[in-house]
Amino acid sequence: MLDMTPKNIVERTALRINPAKTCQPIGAMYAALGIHRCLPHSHGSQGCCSYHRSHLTRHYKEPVVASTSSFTEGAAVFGGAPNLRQSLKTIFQVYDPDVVAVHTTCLSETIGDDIPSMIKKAREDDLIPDGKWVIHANTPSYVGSHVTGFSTMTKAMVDYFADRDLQNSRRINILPGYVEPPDMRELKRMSSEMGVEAIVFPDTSDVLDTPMTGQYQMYPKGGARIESLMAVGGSAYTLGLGSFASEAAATALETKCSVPFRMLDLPLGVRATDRFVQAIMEVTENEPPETMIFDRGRLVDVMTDMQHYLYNKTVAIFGDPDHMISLTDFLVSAGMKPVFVITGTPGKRFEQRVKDILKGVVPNPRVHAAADLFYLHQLIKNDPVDLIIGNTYGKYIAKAEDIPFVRFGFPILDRVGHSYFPTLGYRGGIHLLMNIVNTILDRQDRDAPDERFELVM
Amino acid sequence: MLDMTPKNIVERTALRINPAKTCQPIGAMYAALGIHRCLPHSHGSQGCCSYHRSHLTRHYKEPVVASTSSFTEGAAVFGGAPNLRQSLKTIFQVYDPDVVAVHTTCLSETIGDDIPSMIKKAREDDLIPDGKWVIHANTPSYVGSHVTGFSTMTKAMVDYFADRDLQNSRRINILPGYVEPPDMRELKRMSSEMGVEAIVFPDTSDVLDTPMTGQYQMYPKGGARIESLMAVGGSAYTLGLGSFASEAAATALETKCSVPFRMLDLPLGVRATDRFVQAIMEVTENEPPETMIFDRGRLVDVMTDMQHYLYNKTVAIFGDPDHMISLTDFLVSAGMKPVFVITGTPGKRFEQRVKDILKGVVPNPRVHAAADLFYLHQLIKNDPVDLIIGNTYGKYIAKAEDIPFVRFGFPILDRVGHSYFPTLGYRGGIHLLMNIVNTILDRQDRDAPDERFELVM
Amino acid sequence: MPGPRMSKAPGVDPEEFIKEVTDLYPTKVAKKRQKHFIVRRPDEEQAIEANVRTIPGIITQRGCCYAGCKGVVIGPVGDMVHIVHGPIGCAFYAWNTRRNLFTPREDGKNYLPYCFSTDMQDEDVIFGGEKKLKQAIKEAHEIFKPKAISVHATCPVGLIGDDIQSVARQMKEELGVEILAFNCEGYKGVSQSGGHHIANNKLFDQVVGTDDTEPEGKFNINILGEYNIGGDAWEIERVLHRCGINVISTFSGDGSYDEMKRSHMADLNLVMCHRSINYMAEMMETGFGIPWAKVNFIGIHAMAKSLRKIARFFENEELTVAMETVIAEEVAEAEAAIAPYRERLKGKTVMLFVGGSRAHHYQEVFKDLGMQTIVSGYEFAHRDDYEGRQVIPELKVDADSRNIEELKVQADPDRFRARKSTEALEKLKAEKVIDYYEGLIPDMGNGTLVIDDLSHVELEKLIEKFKPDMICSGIKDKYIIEKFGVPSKQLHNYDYSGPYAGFRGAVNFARDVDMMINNPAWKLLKTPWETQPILKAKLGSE
Amino acid sequence: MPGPRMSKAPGVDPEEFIKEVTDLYPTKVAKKRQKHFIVRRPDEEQAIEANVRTIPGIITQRGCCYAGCKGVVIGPVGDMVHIVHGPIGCAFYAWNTRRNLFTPREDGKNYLPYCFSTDMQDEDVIFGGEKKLKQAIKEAHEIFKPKAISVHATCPVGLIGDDIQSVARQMKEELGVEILAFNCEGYKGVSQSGGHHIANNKLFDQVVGTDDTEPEGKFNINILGEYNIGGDAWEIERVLHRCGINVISTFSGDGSYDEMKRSHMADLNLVMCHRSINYMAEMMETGFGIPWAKVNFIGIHAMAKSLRKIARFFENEELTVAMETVIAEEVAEAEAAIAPYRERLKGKTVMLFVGGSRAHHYQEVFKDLGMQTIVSGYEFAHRDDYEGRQVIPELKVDADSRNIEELKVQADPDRFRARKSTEALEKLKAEKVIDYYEGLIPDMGNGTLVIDDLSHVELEKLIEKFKPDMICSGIKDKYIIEKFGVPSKQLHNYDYSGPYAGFRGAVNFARDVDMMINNPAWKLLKTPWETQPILKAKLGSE
Repeated sequence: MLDMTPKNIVERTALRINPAKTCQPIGAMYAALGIHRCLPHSHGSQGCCSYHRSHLTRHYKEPVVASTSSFTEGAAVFGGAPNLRQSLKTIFQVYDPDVVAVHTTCLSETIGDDIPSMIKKAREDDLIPDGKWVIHANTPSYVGSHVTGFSTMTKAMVDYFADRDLQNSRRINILPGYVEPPDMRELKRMSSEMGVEAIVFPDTSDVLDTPMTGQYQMYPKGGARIESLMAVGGSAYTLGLGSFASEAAATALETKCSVPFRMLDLPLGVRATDRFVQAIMEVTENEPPETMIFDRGRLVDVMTDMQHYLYNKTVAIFGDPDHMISLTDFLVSAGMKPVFVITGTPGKRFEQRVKDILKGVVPNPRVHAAADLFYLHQLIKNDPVDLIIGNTYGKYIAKAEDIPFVRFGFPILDRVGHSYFPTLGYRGGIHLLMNIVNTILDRQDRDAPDERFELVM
Repeated sequence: MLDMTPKNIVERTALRINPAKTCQPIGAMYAALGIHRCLPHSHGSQGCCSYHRSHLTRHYKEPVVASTSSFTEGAAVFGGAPNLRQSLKTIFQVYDPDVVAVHTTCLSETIGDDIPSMIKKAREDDLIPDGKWVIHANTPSYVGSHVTGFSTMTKAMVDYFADRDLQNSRRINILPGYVEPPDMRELKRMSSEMGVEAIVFPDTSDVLDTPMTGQYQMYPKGGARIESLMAVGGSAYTLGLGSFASEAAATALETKCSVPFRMLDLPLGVRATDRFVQAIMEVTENEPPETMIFDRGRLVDVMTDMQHYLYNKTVAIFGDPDHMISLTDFLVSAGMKPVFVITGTPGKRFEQRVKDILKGVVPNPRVHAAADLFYLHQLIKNDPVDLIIGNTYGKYIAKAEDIPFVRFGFPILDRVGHSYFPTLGYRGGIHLLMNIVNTILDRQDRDAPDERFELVM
Repeated sequence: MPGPRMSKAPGVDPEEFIKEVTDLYPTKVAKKRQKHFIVRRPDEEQAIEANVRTIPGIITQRGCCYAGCKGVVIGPVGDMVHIVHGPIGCAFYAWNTRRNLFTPREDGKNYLPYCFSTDMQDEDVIFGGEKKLKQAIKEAHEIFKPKAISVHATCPVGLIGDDIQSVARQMKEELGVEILAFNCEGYKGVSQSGGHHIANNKLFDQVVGTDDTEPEGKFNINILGEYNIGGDAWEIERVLHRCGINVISTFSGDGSYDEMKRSHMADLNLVMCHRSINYMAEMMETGFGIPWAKVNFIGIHAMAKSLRKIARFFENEELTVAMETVIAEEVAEAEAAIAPYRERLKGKTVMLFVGGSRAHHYQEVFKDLGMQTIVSGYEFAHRDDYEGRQVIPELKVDADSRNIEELKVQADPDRFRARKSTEALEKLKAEKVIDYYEGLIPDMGNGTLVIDDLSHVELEKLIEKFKPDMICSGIKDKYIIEKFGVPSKQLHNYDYSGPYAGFRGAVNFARDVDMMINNPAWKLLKTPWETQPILKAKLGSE
Repeated sequence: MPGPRMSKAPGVDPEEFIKEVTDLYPTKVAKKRQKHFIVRRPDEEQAIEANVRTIPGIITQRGCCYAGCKGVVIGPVGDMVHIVHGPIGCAFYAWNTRRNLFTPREDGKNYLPYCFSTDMQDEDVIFGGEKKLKQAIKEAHEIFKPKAISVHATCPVGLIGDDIQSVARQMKEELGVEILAFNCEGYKGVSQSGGHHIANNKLFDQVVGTDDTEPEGKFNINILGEYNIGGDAWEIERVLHRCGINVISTFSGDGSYDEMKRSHMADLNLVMCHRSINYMAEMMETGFGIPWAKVNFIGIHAMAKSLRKIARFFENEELTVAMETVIAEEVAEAEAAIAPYRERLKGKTVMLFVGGSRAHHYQEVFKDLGMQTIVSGYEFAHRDDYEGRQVIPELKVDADSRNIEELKVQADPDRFRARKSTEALEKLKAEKVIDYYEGLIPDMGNGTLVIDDLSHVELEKLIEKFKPDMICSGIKDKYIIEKFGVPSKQLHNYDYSGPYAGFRGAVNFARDVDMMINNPAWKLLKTPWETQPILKAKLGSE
């Protein structure tokens, strides 16, 4: 497996090999699916839309519907305005969404299509029915990553919907970051249990984890409602979870509607979840309910019960930057040593943040933004680790080097669970830690000589 | 591993090898822990109590506190009454429980100790403080299994507490069977979501899954309250889940308080959970909430999404009879073939029930009550299966025969998760199915030659 | 008169259905879409609109030119480094997602599990990406030392004016390895189809005919348009080898650059995926004198028929006898194996919406199973794939096809060799053994539907109206279809199963179809209380 | 005067603590329990109550006679089939739970992962279980063909009058294999301790001295009371072999029936677990003339000291030199390895409540780590384990000890062989090299506590008052202790780690203790809002 990968690391400045990121539009499409009755629309060639739908479908094993401006060479040369106009006309008549969320692609960005003007013109020309919305995000594929695209489309929700007049000082906004449907559900459950009215947006729960009932619904039950997206402009404040995915929207909301915000790490692991809970406590001015304290204590209990299997284990982790920051902290708090921390998304502050967490824990960690899995594999070839945590693509490295592997992040194309069980919050922490511990135990069992095969672990 | 096990099957009438059950008292101890502020008490030699506490502790990685009559030879010869009296005196002064739940052992049963008389005498002699309870169950180790012990102690709760005068026609009782704390919690959540007041007893949630907070509590928050155990006598009716674990208590309650009952399979898998939900719908006369229908649909979705990995896979399963009945049905509904179904607990009706489910699905299934893992291993040696599902002891067979293995049942001594994630109900079904599917996929990945190592599965 | 199995949806008139579904569109769109539907009437010559633009906003199955070039044709060649020049996404999505399997040859080279990209950044778009591309090629060369490198342009590349052909030439000179540059920007053409053509052109131009090593076999062939999804090519080769046939090269499943270089030494080209590869077959015939035969290895009887075509071509007694022996053995074995499945599947209906040839090929294996194809259509085919190659001369060059170069091929002065006498070739043509493909439509039953470039809403309506037992399509449709309670087989990637080609593949396919249609989980879609009244408590044991 | 480290709980007077904690009991109970506590005063001779009944109702760590016999001493012998005669539970709980590791010998026999029981049913209790036991032995013989079988009685067996000794004799005759029957009913004695004695008696009576094969080594020993938990015996043997010492047999970790049969050929018995095995050492000395030396292989310096004891015994120049070389090397290596751990652990306090010898042995390795034992006690020890063997003559036989047989051993007429001259032996005794054990108490520091048969409530109070950094106990206590936020090391099974004996074991132990005490997860017990006030929203980035 991956037999062509040499141990010797050659510096590269141009060739990306086995990326740990993908392009903006898929993130924008995912975010847009978090609006109720929204059809994401890809303004570019057909291939982009097809690829994004396919990859999201593989990850969720769920319908992922989106439309495209179907650029041909003519559009590439003369501009995509006619394509967008034709698209809107067709879409509203045939698919009847409440919102069309347009994102651009490298093609439409390169030719400089001006989407806001096109939308304005379409509105004037009655291509957009009354009461329907067309929003947009500029998501050039050659900037940032899928996380950036998510961030930009989330910001677009603020730009288009937020209304400062809908004041409610007991309501808060939660920007969940680029996380899974069950994570968004869990954030809603937690804030509701703590007695706070929270608008979580985007919200892909009940959109990308729909039931099998024999009834297909093009627009499932879930997604943030337009009323909610408008109301975010009048909330008391915004909790932005994960700066890479959520800071743009939080800032935009402050600028547009003067809603103050606070950026937090993704609430993954005990300490980051504590800070999330504390931030909500500041609104409620109450302790969280006992059930939540118990969930927390159960997570800590697993950490202490299974400490022997975690302590000092070296881990290579890769994934999206907001996840990697909190995951690093979680692993450190459980006694593990994340020695390699990689994200494909660019961002120097990522490196600084992770190195700060690892200070005094891992002597010389390799922490890299804008890196790739080929590099990670070479690092591992030179210094093998006890565990790899990352998306499905990590399994090639894991197989090549015979290292235990836990799937976490986007995309997971080859296992089930990520659509249903959160990894955020205290409960999510138990689920993730269960996977980590059981993976380590599986390996111990696999490698144990008969006389050291343990009944109790 | 298990190299001494021959392929050739010799009929045995006396020698039990590698049992698929254990003795009654541990089940009685576990059930007693499902009463709030209850101290289980083992009336016999010290070893019984020590062994049961140890094994429950290994399974839950939690404190399991119980006392013993500490029989010595004198007590074995002259009877254990003085030991029980001394015990009650010490216990109430030092450990101050609200209930002492006495179960017998093979020793006290063999010598014929009459516990009710002893309790009566102790009460008369003021060894039992006012407002405190001593209940008992006869649990000779040489009858039935740990499931029987659980059943008997659950029945004791009815015998001692149930009060027919506490009438409430909108309230029902749920006898959860010998299931895990998260299962009991899930049954409470489901019935509460459906808008029915249900008393679940026994209830070990928040007893054997307590948080780590730095504060030890000898009697944790959970467990069925005495008020509730009294109130069961006036409920509209009783749902008994799993006849091996729950029918005795259901029958006793009908006899004692005229509470009608209905026996259901353990709600594990879609169909058995449907029947549980339907049974509650008969009380509420309402549809279950949409969230529950969605949970159901998500479970079915995983079953259809991953059908390729499940269909026609042969499975060997072993465990407690109520679990095996529902599990067989669940696996069959997912397209799998449970070819060997084994329980250590005796019971001919178990064999009939499982064979009925397998009719038309598996041509010649081996279904055995009062069987053991040595026999199961020999069956597998003769006809290898694609998967084994059972408690931790199954891993020796799985390792010996190199067969994928999913842990399910009691005890699980070597992995985490069973204390926190239910396997009952629709959500529990997703968790269990996730484990099954991912285990199968892990094996496919392990065995795949490089060129057939799949990215998407 | 509705077809035999359309009766499953009684009262549904296919013509009316077309009207009903196209009425959902804006008027102009409806008019266009109507041309992509036909109700099959065997006594008529029927034409269908195909290979034209998808109307913007319509939710389509189609992808782009890059997907057809890198994703389909070039990507499977395992002993080359394929660099995608552009932003990261295009490379990422085509990374290991297509299941075109590959076994490394003696040199051990296998770049298939790798994803190479120039990961273009905004500064590259602004200042041009040629420098980065050159550097990327250098780095690939330094680290991997491949014998050949391909470069694939994505959307922005053409627009910003990067001359990847010139870069390829320079770097070939500098590094001394072959570099193939494909101008397959995503917006070219109307679907993946343009990319196939671009890929064919370059392979023919720069690879085929560059190594004249004599093949070892007696009967030497190439297989064209076989991508070894799930190991199809291996099963096909297994059978061919049993018959005594030597496969020089496969385009491009389990494909090897070295083998393609000597593919012009074959005596016959077998064409599987007509759509993606017929260019190559044509060009190799013109350039080197290799006739081609359309084959279909999907289905027990289709496989047997295709083998007999080969025997017919070679007209060799020994080969014919060997082939008949193999056919007799393998057909008997496969039929016995599928018999129990057929028992459970016969009479079931299926719809096929796949690619550019599979919607035709798979009808044969469904026939083996006693199942009926009631609706069928392609995602990116041309009219000749529907109606047969005789329509090719009629096909108009429009604005979207004009930009895909049509190579002017002439007989290679040194390498052209007529494989048969002119008379023999004419006879084979007359017998439709070579240079012939009749298309999908003739095989469709009376009253069935043929639909080109099926859209999302059409799919929904088809399911609602015709309630098929199974639909074969791709990943984007799969879970939509299944949410309706209808099993959906992915025929692009076989639901991660396979092989499905050849005799044993047909058995795999039968097993998998049975698995899907007869899975008991489908019975659970409805809650029992949707179908039964709530009973008042019956007390006692279950 | 409180001891040096008790100061961690300032103001806690150990004497007062004893009063406070025993005051929780009913008066009579309190009076009894007080005798099980002592506050160590090095200048006093101190006696402790031990090996008496646990008061019913007290939550104790103790198990039963069966656990001591089958669970501890006999179970680890891997090449025998051990049948538990009784209801299923006793066999079930002792199945693979003790981590007494075993490697099969040349014959490949390994019955350790198996659990054998007669699974007694009510009819067996009513009508007697002898028939079933006989049949079970027959079945075991038929299926497994072991060279020896053991039978262990559980509680009901004695009560219903099954004569397992007679069954054993009959079946031995019938099948021609050795059958050892142990009357170790659970209610016998006051703890596991009775079971050890019963096991020792039978092994001595029926196994030891039945094979006179000459040992191969020059310096031949047995290790007694070493159960190979986590591989301890293997690490000890590794070091002994390096020194040139041959281990004939270990009782009973990694134990072999064949090897035990020739154990009387040794020159010296090393005694690890004094409590469980001192009977055997005594009987082998009387019967065969083998002196015994108490050793402690737990801890770097304890290990070195124990090795030197062996050298002293053999009085052989070559051996002494070899041993000193090994000691020098291994001590240096181990000390270097534990240095970083010691740095983080020194000054930490620990409490030990384990078995019958480990609460003493492990104090040595804690000393290596700079840690202090502030409270210590045994679960089932006798006074000699606390106070030293000189108290044995004073020990009273009470109702509970009377039923454990005391074998009358005499010198074996054929096999007794004095290993040294009487003078030499006397000298070694005088030097306390052989036949000597001083017990736990002398090693306890001033003001520390010694507690016998610790109860649950006493454990709770100890933690609350003295707030130790770690407590070593068993599985039943582990999670109780940890819920207090105090790490708890299981010293029965080593938390599934090990080996902990020998030089390398000490390094493993240091690593594991460091892992537990310094695990960052302990810092998470309190929520931040328990310790910090809720802040009003600070806005901006983290």
